[in-house]
Amino acid sequence: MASKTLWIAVAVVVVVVVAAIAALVYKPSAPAAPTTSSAPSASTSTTQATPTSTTAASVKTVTIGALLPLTGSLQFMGVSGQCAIQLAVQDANQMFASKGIQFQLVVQDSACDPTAALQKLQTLYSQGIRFVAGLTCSSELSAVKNFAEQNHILITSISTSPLLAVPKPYIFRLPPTDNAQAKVLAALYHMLGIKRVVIVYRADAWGQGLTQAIINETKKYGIQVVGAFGYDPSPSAMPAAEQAAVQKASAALGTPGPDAAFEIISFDQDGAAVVQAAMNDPVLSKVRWFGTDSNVYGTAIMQAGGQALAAAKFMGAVASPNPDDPHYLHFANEFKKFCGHAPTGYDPYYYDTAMIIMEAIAETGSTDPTVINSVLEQWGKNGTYVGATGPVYFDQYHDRQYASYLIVGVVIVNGTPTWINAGFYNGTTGQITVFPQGQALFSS
Amino acid sequence: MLEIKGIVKQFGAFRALDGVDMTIERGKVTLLIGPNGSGKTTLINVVTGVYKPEAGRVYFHDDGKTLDITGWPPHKVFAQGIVRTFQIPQIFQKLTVMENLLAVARGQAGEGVLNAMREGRWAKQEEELAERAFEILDLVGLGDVWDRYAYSLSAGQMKLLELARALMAGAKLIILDEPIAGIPIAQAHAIFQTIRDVNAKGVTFWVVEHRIDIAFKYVDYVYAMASGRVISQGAPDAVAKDPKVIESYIGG
Amino acid sequence: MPLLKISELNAGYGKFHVLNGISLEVERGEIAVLLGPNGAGKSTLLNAIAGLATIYSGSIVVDGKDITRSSPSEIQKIGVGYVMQSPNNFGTPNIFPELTVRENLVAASVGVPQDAAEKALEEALGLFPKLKELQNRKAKFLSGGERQMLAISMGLMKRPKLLMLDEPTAGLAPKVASDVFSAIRSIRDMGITILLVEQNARKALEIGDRAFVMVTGRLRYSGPAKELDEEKLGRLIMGQ
Amino acid sequence: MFNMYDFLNNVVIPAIVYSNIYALASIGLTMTYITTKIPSFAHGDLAAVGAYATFYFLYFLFGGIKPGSVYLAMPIAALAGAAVAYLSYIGVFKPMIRRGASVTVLMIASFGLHFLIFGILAILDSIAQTVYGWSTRNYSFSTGEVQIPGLTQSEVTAITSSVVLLLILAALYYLLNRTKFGVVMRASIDNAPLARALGIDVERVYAISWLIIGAVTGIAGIYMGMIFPVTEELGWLRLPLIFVAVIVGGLSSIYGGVIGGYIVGWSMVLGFNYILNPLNLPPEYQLAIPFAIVIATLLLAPQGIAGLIAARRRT
Amino acid sequence: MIRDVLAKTVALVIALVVVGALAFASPLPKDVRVLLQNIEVYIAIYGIYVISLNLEVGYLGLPQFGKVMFLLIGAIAVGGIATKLVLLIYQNAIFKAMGAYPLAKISDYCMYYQYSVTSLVNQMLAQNPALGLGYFLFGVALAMVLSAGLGVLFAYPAIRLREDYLGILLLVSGEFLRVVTYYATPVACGVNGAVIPDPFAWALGETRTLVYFIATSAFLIATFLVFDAIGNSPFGRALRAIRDSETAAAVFGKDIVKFRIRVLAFASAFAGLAGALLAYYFDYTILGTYLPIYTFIGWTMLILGGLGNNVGAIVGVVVYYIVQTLLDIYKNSLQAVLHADPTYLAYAIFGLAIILVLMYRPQGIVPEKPVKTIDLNKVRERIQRKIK
Repeated sequence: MASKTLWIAVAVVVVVVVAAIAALVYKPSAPAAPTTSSAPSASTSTTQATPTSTTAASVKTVTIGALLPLTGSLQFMGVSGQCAIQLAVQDANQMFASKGIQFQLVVQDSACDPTAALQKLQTLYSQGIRFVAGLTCSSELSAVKNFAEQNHILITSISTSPLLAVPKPYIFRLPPTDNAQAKVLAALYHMLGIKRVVIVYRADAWGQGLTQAIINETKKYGIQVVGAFGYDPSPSAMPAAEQAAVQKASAALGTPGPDAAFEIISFDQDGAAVVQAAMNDPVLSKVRWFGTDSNVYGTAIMQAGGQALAAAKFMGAVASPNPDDPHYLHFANEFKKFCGHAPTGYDPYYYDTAMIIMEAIAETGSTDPTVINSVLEQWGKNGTYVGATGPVYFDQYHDRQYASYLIVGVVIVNGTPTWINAGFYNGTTGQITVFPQGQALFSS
Repeated sequence: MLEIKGIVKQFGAFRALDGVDMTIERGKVTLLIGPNGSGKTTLINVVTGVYKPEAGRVYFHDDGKTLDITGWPPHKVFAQGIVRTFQIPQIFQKLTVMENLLAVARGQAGEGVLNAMREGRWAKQEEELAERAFEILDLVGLGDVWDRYAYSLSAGQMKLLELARALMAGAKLIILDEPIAGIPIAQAHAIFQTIRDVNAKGVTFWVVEHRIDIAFKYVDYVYAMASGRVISQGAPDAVAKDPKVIESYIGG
Repeated sequence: MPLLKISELNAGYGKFHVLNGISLEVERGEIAVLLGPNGAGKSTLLNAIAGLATIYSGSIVVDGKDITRSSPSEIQKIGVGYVMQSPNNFGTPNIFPELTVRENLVAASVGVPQDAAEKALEEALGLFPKLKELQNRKAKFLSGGERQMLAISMGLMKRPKLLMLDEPTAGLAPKVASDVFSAIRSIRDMGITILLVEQNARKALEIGDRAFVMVTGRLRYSGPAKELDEEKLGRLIMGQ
Repeated sequence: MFNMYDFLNNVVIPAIVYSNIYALASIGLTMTYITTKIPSFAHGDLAAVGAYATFYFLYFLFGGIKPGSVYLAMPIAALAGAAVAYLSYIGVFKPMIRRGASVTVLMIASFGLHFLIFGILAILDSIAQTVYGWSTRNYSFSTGEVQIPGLTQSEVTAITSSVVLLLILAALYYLLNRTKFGVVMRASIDNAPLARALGIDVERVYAISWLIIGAVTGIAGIYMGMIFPVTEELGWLRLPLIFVAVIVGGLSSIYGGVIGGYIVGWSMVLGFNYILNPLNLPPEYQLAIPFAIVIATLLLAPQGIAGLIAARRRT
Repeated sequence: MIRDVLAKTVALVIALVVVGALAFASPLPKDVRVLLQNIEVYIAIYGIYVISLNLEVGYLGLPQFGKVMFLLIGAIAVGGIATKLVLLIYQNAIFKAMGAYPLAKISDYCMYYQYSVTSLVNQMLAQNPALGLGYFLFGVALAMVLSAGLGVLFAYPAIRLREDYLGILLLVSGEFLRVVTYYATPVACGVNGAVIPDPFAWALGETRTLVYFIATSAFLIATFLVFDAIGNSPFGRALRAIRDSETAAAVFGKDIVKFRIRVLAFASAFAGLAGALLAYYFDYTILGTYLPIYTFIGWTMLILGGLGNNVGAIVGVVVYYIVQTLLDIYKNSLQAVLHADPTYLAYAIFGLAIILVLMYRPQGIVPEKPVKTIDLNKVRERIQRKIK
């Protein structure tokens, strides 16, 4: 009868559930299984250090997690970020080998989907992982916020949305919020005597937030944002949206002039489309252009219109230490070797999301997220940690502050348009210093 | 019981039915024969409301009343107790034999979505229906396979199931379209025997069948059609000898 | 040795058992006509020979080769051409409506070497001059008679030894039908054996050398066409 | 004021490029449908396969993407797409069809196939990245486009993609109408029972048509990669719009699909420029335009463009 | 038979109590328990979703490829409407604390104040559990009503279109709705996503998960009871008859449109319920993520478990989550086999699993069974006795 088959079904389910729980409880990584034999290549996702001279018995293995958008609309950030985080783990294993700590990395794909992100975080948690680096989308961060706080999981993120500038225990954001970047850009406009700005932005949470922040910050200098036009960043749409936004921006600006500027709030790929649309525009091609931390140093944008960028004296700000900072140089160098391409956009931040956790663990010897949380708060006050993105200060919301920015621009070097470091914004003083090679960009 | 008067049905230039008159007597088994393309299936479609005729009327006599059912939509024709079967059996494959019957019973209280959750509203009716269904299944000889899935039946059993289903739906007049096409001879006889058994209980039959050698043994009255017209009618023996009928089969 | 020899054939479609112990022989170079009322299993017999029906038991031998379990394309290679009824029991016509006349013939010549196919094509078009005129017209725009002629030509493309025709004159005007019958005769004169299923028994018997009558899946008559008079045929068909 | 230059640049060129891409992609999906009746959710992945094959080939050969080089790789993209399409038919769809799987079940199977192809591509990527140090994601084929002095890259792409689309259509026309195989293939589509009765191996014909489907879609992948960043999801992310093109085209004729592609491309660009912009609606709604068109098509004329044309011919 | 349905429901309750006890009160390590707790809530929510899909797909044979649409409606009902209602109720208190009315300038609220406002609202809701419950039930009811309304709309095209066309119409309609609502900021804060006040703000930490587990389980049990009772009734039988042969069902006087309307209204309402529960549980929603993939995930669960029976639907959800979680946890060991990123290997394995199940066990883990209305064997025996 039916009830018989029903009970069989129930029994099967119970057995499966029990088996699954048993599988969960049994953790292969628990007693530091000596798995150092495999993984000769560094860029697989469980990156392990090559065994050092320390005896295997005294080595303590700490597994940290990374939650990255490896599929979906922000895949391009996630894949590059994964590499940066793997590099960080490799570096940490070299740096802290003497302390008897070895780091392992487990990567999960969040697909920039809040639901998936929370599920994967819970999976990581069940594996005993209490430190998770690299959360990318602000929507993911929103979804995991409560879970992290309740279960004491320390998360480092590269989200910059001003929406999350709220108390959020156990979550630290490595890049400054868009408010900080907006401050730099406003100061830069002011310094160059700009009075009218028109903005074309990527219509996602990041682009909208940064645009709003620029509008607020420029008010303080009496600079007017005459218009802000979004385009759809969704990869299923068509880049013609960028052209249309540029068109509208051109109309809003009306006439060119030395007091006018064009601000491009984009990533690299979509920025290229904006540049292509703007370089032939009769109005926009005659004013100064500005970018953001996520399109300067971009390869696609340079390819699309390097000459035009140079002609428009394109400049953008990247939160960064002094360009001669050995940390950054070291990182950039290593990254290129390790990942096969130069770091762009958020790569150094991704690196730091992992490195700051590992350094805190190595320095304190503690793997208690509560301890690390207070250590990071302490370090954030003093700027103790200095990473690929310079000294890290956190404000009361665990967001990066007092950040110094590098002003990056495009000039023609030997006939080819090239990215150069044109100046430096000191986050503490709010002053802009112009480097000698950047003089041309700052002249009128 | 059913009176067909001067039905004309035209498809473009092609006149499929050209003034057909026919009477299906209550309580009898009437056979309709004719070569391919003579208009038999078209006629059934006109009667059951699938097609509207260009001319002519269809009358249904029941309970002492006469209804002009010409051009009625299929579900209204069905509601009068006229049930047809199809050449290709349209049974509910993944339902059991019993379910096939229960599913077609009329006026089920449990088919409302809110009533469905309240078993009290329909359990008694369901029980009555099941009893009737078992009786019907026993009548047509499917009593032993009542809990089998319909797709596992043999071709002959499927035909019987269609018949049983028509009975379950409360049919007074059952129109069978080729009930023994593709059925082995022994089973074919059994099916016609069943038709007679059911007929003995008062159900009128109107059968379209090609295999006249078998069918003639079981029917009361025969109509023969050719080219959209009735060419002969009468008792089976008479029709079988009618040269016009033979001509229609031989002459093409 | 007869060209076609069928012994004790039981066949049908899956669950639907149609043919009951059919045995018959067709000699080379003759026109054999297969008669019987609708539903007697005539088309099923042709489908069984062509490899399109399910054979439960018995055997079919063509030109000395047993083709009982062969695939349709193997059977065609052995030399059996088949012009289906239209619409056939799959509900499709016996030509490709969306293809031109010429393309229909090309499609029917699959597996034939290029030069032989071209020759056969010219021959077929020669047999029906009307088709030659219409060779670039889509088949769906042809008249009923033209469609039947096309279907017959398609059956000839592989130069069969045995050509089976299923009701080639169904639905045709008498004048057109007699054109088809004379075409069938000239095909026989080309040396091709013909197995013809016809509704129009009278005409068929006129051109046929041998006749078979099937009723309800059984063979009721087998013999020279001349000896089958209409009265006898009528009785057979009416099941008496 | 009407500005010819703007109109050309902002409307005509992009509309042509998108239309060509969606037209190229919908040829394959229409063929999938008319041969084996599967609205395949794995169709977009064939484009991704083509794009990746191109990438690997060019990197093996030149270590990078040189101007004009994608045309060298086009046969490789076609070959790779064809191989994957063939395998998916032989390995998955054919056995399932033989067992009488319904359209819905085949659609779910094609969804599983999407995951499988997508996963394998990503794994290959990850291997290529590890072993050769290639950056295998988010590159663009636009650098591989030929350079014509005096023309912008979009203009060149508009021209080349039109030429390729026309060449493919011409080749398909030739194949289908002028070769024996084409006749056999159309015959199998038109009347499969008769084709079987005439000794045509219909299954083999379908298998070969899957080869063609894969080849054309693989080439479509190259053009997609010129406009959209190449990832394993290159085709998957555009699949809804490809479906729109195919449905609007009527699911029954290759040329209908091409017209559908043109309707999708132009409706997005025109709708964007002349509906959304003037009304100040969010630009993101451009995706909603083709969706609205297909919903209207399905509700009002389910047979699509091809159906309308056929209806007119009939009357 | 209702007794049968009740027996199954009791089994479900027992199973839920057992796994609930395992997750909330057992000596398992805390991290495993936390994972189990959350998975159980997901299973309960997706159980509702897949059971409702089963009525459409398994019983009626409707190619419902737009299912995610109703999760979206649930999210809008909660994150877009119910949330604003709470903001309206507390607007004076919010104004006192923050100096702004949140609904006055919705774009600013969405971009800057959502978290601050919501934490304030949560504090107040924690003081007023009754209001929280009312707000919860309001959101759930609203989601069900809106979804049912939308579902009914699709009953009409469903008659005119062939299976494949209808499937694609539903799929595209879902995408259309997603795009339109996502980019309209006032609906649910657009690209920023909507932060949702917690109706059970008084419960903290594990207690909160427990409350949600109990709430979602209760809904799952109710859903199962309702759908299985419907399924094992003349109504369910009529649906299957329509699925098997629409022609014959119509001939026998079944009003197919009426049945479709009822099924779509009913199933959509419960899918909307699942969407609302999901939104409340996450206390955050972003409409852009309601992609067709969630429809396919529902289908995958259903086909794994077995079409046409509700036990199979639940089993499918359970198996899906178990496989997915185990793959997530153990994929790193797979890496040893293949020197590549294991994340993607998990996708490939999953795709392969779907294909293999469809090819070799198309009926799923728990195959379909005949509808049980009354005990037919008893009737049979009675009749045979009568004959004797």
